[in-house]
Order: sequence, then structure tokens, then C-alpha cells
Amino acid sequence: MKLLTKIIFFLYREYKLNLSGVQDILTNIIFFFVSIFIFIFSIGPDKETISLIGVGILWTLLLLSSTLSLRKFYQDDFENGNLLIIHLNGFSYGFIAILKTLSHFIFVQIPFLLSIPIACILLNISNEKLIYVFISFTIGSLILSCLGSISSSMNLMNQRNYLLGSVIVMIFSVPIIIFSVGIINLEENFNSLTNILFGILLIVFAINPWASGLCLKLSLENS
Amino acid sequence: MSLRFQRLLFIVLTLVIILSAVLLILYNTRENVSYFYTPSEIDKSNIMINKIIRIGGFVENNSFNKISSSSFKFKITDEKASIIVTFKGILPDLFREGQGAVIEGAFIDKNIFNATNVFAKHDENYMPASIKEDLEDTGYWNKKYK
Amino acid sequence: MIIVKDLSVNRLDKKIFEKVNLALTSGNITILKGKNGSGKTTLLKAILNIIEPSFGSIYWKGKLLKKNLYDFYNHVTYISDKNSSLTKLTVKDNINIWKRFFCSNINNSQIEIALKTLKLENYLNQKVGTLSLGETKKLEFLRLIIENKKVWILDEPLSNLDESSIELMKQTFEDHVAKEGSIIFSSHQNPGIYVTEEINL
Amino acid sequence: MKFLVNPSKFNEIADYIFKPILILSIVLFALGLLFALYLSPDDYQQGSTVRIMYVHVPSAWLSLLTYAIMTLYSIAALAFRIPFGFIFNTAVAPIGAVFTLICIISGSLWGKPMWGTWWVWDARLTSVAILFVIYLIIIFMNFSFENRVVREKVVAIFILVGSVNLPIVKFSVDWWNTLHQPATISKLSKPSIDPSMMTPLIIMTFAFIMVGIAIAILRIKTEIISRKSYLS
Repeated sequence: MKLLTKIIFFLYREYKLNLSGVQDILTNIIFFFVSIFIFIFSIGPDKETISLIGVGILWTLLLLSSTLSLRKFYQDDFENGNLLIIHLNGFSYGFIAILKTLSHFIFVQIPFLLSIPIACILLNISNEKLIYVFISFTIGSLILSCLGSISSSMNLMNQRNYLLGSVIVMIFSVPIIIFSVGIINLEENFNSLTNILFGILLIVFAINPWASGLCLKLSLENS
Repeated sequence: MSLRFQRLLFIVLTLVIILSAVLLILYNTRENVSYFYTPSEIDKSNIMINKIIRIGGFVENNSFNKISSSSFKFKITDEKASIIVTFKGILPDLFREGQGAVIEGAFIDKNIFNATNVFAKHDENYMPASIKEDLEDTGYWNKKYK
Repeated sequence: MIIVKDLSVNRLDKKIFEKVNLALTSGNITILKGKNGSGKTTLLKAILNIIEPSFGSIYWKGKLLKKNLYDFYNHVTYISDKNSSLTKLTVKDNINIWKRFFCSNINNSQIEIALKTLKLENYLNQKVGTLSLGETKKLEFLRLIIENKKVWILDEPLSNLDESSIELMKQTFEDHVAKEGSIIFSSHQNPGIYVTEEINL
Repeated sequence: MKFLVNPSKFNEIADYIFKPILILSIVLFALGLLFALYLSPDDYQQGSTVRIMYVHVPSAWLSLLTYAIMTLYSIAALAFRIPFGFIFNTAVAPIGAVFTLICIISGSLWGKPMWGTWWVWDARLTSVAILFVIYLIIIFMNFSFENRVVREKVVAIFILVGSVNLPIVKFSVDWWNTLHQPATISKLSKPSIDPSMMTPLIIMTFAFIMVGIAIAILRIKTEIISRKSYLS
């Protein structure tokens, strides 16, 4: 019972934090939309072409904009010692990683998910496809949150090469993009492709607490 | 619960999740992550015209026609179905009748596939040229070696 | 309650300290003294099981600390030399978050009294980022009251504080010891606080 | 077998075997090139292009093998606290990257005349490209951490996470339709390659292994010397 209250108020704390930094999230979303505009202008007015490559653009931009906010994943809490306090409050490192991933999904990725219908209209993606886009993005952004947790915890002590974290996320998200773009373009294979994506989600979800937890422990030990 | 027991539980849980995920993926990938489709996989009644896809199979025997010096017509088959292909351009060295090939392009109408790229697919068999002649002379040439 | 036996810590293969012995029973105040870089923070973190010691062992209530970790964490408050309050939020929000997050059984009037003695009651609706260094430090100490735990582990609690605040800390320490609590803190200056044990690193 | 985990034992053994290995690698390379370029026959379909295989296949095997060994050493280093694993990872990652690069370059040199393209994005080629990027990230990671302990352990964790790519590289040709041909020799049954072509392949593989070991010994020894201040 006590654990449950602690979890709830951990999320409450994250909510308060993200609310006070809501302009960061909004800037992310604005980045997302401005990049869509730029894509549309650089491709030209041909609606056929845009709707053909729309899903790919959407995925690329989601990936890029969610890697933008990666540095904040653990960095703030690490630097002001909150990570330590949370750990001393009875959360193991792996559990902190799970909760942080969850809160990243809720407070950073869900605003993106909510803005996808508008992006679909801009990119001329038909309404029937919207449901496929939505499902693949939900699973995909959960995977991205887990990957983000792993890569940003690895780079907590990395003072020189911040971009490395984004590269790690991107290289591991290649299979996600292959399958999730497949979901949308090959509707007849919807079930099996969703299962594959779900399988990838399970794998990263299982690896995440171990890898991130170990990295958090390392960084706290040596800070 | 002691810490050690908790840890063991988490390890087992992780392994179970990973194992089930791997099974889920393997069970579903087999037919999905294809670089190409085979001719029999293509639904004849539901051909998407002008949609770029890849088709892989063998070049059917006695189907290769040279229309002009750089324009060709041939059939791709997987012994269940075959597709008529037209191609303009340079063919790779390995391309010949009976040899595997992957073609990239789109259907221009219900029956004719217009290839924009032709890749020859090599199989896993390596054999000296002289031995092949020997085998053919003695009649031991296995048809499977395409 | 805490017994540290022959503790040595090497970091990056440099010896930081060697064979430290320490016993902390209830009603005790232990001070760690030493120059900069002598390993005061490292020892505190080793006691909290954040840094793994190279040799030696730590016991909590007679059991090895590692096997009894979360029970230990339920009885300890650690205040680092960093400012752990969330600078983007107001003082009030910070207090609320802590109170709930630590499942504190302290009621509001007690917190108000503490706020008054720390002279922070006028800043309730200000963001923490706008407070001065000493005030944020005092806000950190509010966590000691909120968490309401037996063992206090404090890293450099007296830096950045003026004399009246140091006097206040003295008072708080004595109150806590009188309630059978125990304190271990590090300091590089002579604080003039009554201590039962002194360890020089 | 202690020299596989103990730096000073490794140094002893390495001094002892380095010269033989160097000579052996030169001999094997000369022999292998002789076989590959002159004594082996042309393929019935590929003609002379088949000779690229004698570089391509060994380097591909070794790029996978190197990563697999690095994974084992990472497990050893993290779980059993064997610091030699970290030394090995730091020293060997660039060797693996070079093997992967050789594999990719020779492969695309073969692909242009045979397939008719330098590069396609099928499962095998994509996963090998990812393997190459993973090697690069490992190398870059070795340069970007201030704190040595953190660097070593984080790199080891990353190697473990990246090892999910290994089975994908290996089995991609069996699981999915790829333009790349399936494995010729991994089967338990008789390999579908003629003995006259098998010999140069095997000699070249051993030559590559010997060269790899020779460079690895040099690099590991340098790594050990650079850490001499704290290795007892």
C-alpha cells in the first residue's frame, strides 16, 4: 500500500515538474510541426507524393523530436541529487528506470500522440489509415521511451559527446521503423506486424530496468 | 521476501518476458520481413497498379526475349506462378535463364510488370566451371543447382 | 545501530581512506572531519551503500547492511551538499511533494512551526530558484523534519549558513538526539556543536 | 587457461607466442593468396569474381566472432568482476570494426557485377551495417567518458545490449527472403562448395584469424601498459 502511494506521488512529482516545464514539451511539438511544414515545402505541392511518404516522414520526425528531449531524461534529477533521494526512499535503481520511462511516455510522448491526427491531415494520410498509424505510434513511442531511458542513463557521465545518446536510440530504432511503417502500408499483415512490434516492446521493456538501473548505479557511484 | 529472492524473481521474470517476446517475433516474422515477394504470393485479383514492389524468383527457361539492345522481356517464376516482366537497361552478369533474380518496379497493367531495377540472386552453391561441364556430360548435373 | 568495520574505499584505483571504524548508536552525534578531498562524502555514501567499499563491512541492526538495505533506507535521511529541491516549483509545492512522497506522518501545524523557526514562512509562494543560497539550504533541512526518521546523515550541513542558523541547527540536533535519534555529519570547520564522537579522515 | 583473464599471465604468454603467430599469419596469407588468386578454379557462374569471396567470407565471420567474444568478455567483466574483460573490449573493438568494414566493402565490390548493385537494403546487409555502426559507437564511447570506471562498464553494458543484433545478422538469410545468399558452410550436412574452392577459403580464414590475433595481442599489450599504474 505504501509502495503504491509512493508510486502515485512519484508520478505526481513528475507531473508537477513537467507542468512547470510545459513550454519545453510545447517547443518539442512545435519542432515536430515546423519540420512537417519544411518537409511539405521541400517536396512540393504534389499531394500524391506527400501521402505516399507521409507515414515515413511522421516516423522520422517523431524519432528526431523525441530524441531532442532525451538529455533531460535523467540529467536534471541526477545533477540535483533527486535520483539519490528517490533511491533512498526505497526504490531500487531498476524500478526508478521503469517509473521514469513510464512518466516519459505519459508526459512527453502522449502529447505527440495527441497531435498525430492533425499531422495526418497535413500530410494527407487517409482517415482509414489513422487507426493503424495510431496503434503503431503508441507501441513505437513506448519502445522509444525505453530506448531513451537506456541511452540517456548510459550517457549521464558522458561530458563530451552528447549526440552519442541520440545515435544509440536511432540505431536501435531501425527495426521499429521497418515494422511500424510496414503496419501502415501493408494493412493485410496488420496482426502479425503488430505482434512483432509488441514483441520488440517486451524485449526492450525487459532489458530496460537492468541496463538503465546498472548505468544509474554506476553514475551515482562515481559522481 | 529477502532481497536475494526478489532479485531471483526479477531475473526469472525478465527471462520469461524475453523468451515469450522472441517466440512472438519469430512466430510472426517469417512471412513478413521480406525483401521481395514471390510470384505466387502476389494476389492476381488485387494488383496495385504503379505501386513499387519487389518480386523474386527464377527466370523461366525459354522465356528470355531481347527486344532491342537494351530492352528485354522475360518471365519470373517460382514454379507455381509466373509474371511477365519488361526491362530497359543493363542486366547484371549473373542474369540468365534458370538463374534467380530479384526485380524492382511496378505493374503497368494487370499482367505486365515493368522493372526499373534487376538484381541477380546468387545461391549458396560454389563450383568450378570445369566440374559443371563434367557433371553435365555424365548426366549427374542436379537441376537444383540452377 | 550502524557499525562500520575496517572500511576502505578505493576509487579509480586511488586509495581514499583506509580502515575506518565507526559505531553509531541512538542518541549519538558523530562528526567527520578532514580536509577537502579526504573522503568525507565518500564515507557517507559508502555508509548509504551507494559506493561499494573495497574492503570492510557495514552492519545495520546487527545484520549486514546489504542484506537489510531497504529497512535501513526506511530509517535514514540523507542530505547531500547539493540543492535537491525542485527549483522550478514554489516552496509550498516542494513541501507538498516531499510530504506525500515520503509518506510523512507530520501534520501541517508542525511544518508551519518548522517553517517559522527557519524563517521561511514568507517565501511559501516563491519559486525555489529565486531564494538565496542559505535559504535553499534551510529548505533542505525542512526535509529532516518532514521525513521524521531516526538516523540523519548530513553532508556539510553548516556551509553557507549564518551564525543564527548555525545556532538553530545546534538546537535541532540536540532535540533530535534527545528523541533517541542519531546524527552523522561531515564538516571541514569546527562547528562548536556538542558531539559524542569525532573521526578524523 | 589463466592467461585469458589475467593481464600479467597474458603478457607472458603473448611474448611467447607473438612471433610464431606473426610468421604463421604471413605464411598463411601468402599461401592463401596464392591459392585464392592462381590455384583455385573459376566459378561456373561467377567466373573470376568468386575470388572476392575469399576475403569477404573470412572477414564477415571474424566480425561476428569478434563481437561474440566481446560479449562473453563483457559478461565476465560485469558479472564476475574480471577487469581483463574491459581491457579486451577497449583493445579489440577497432579490429572488429575494420573486419566489418572489409566485409562491407568487399561485399559491395562483389555485388556490383553479380547482383547489379552496390548496395541493397535487405535484412542481411542492413543488419551488418547496424553491426558496423554499433562497433563505431563502442569506439566513440571509449573516447567520450572522463571517468574510466564508468566508461568501461557502460561500454560493456552497451556491448551486451547490442549483442541482440548478432543472431539477426547470422540468421537473417534463413528467416527472411533476402537478396544475399544463405550460408554455404554453416550447415551440418555436406557444404555446397567444391573442395577446390573450400581449401583457399579455409586457409584465408586462418590467415585472417592469425592477423586478428596478432593485432589484438599488440593492442591488448598497449592497453595493459597504459593501465600499469593500477594493475597489480
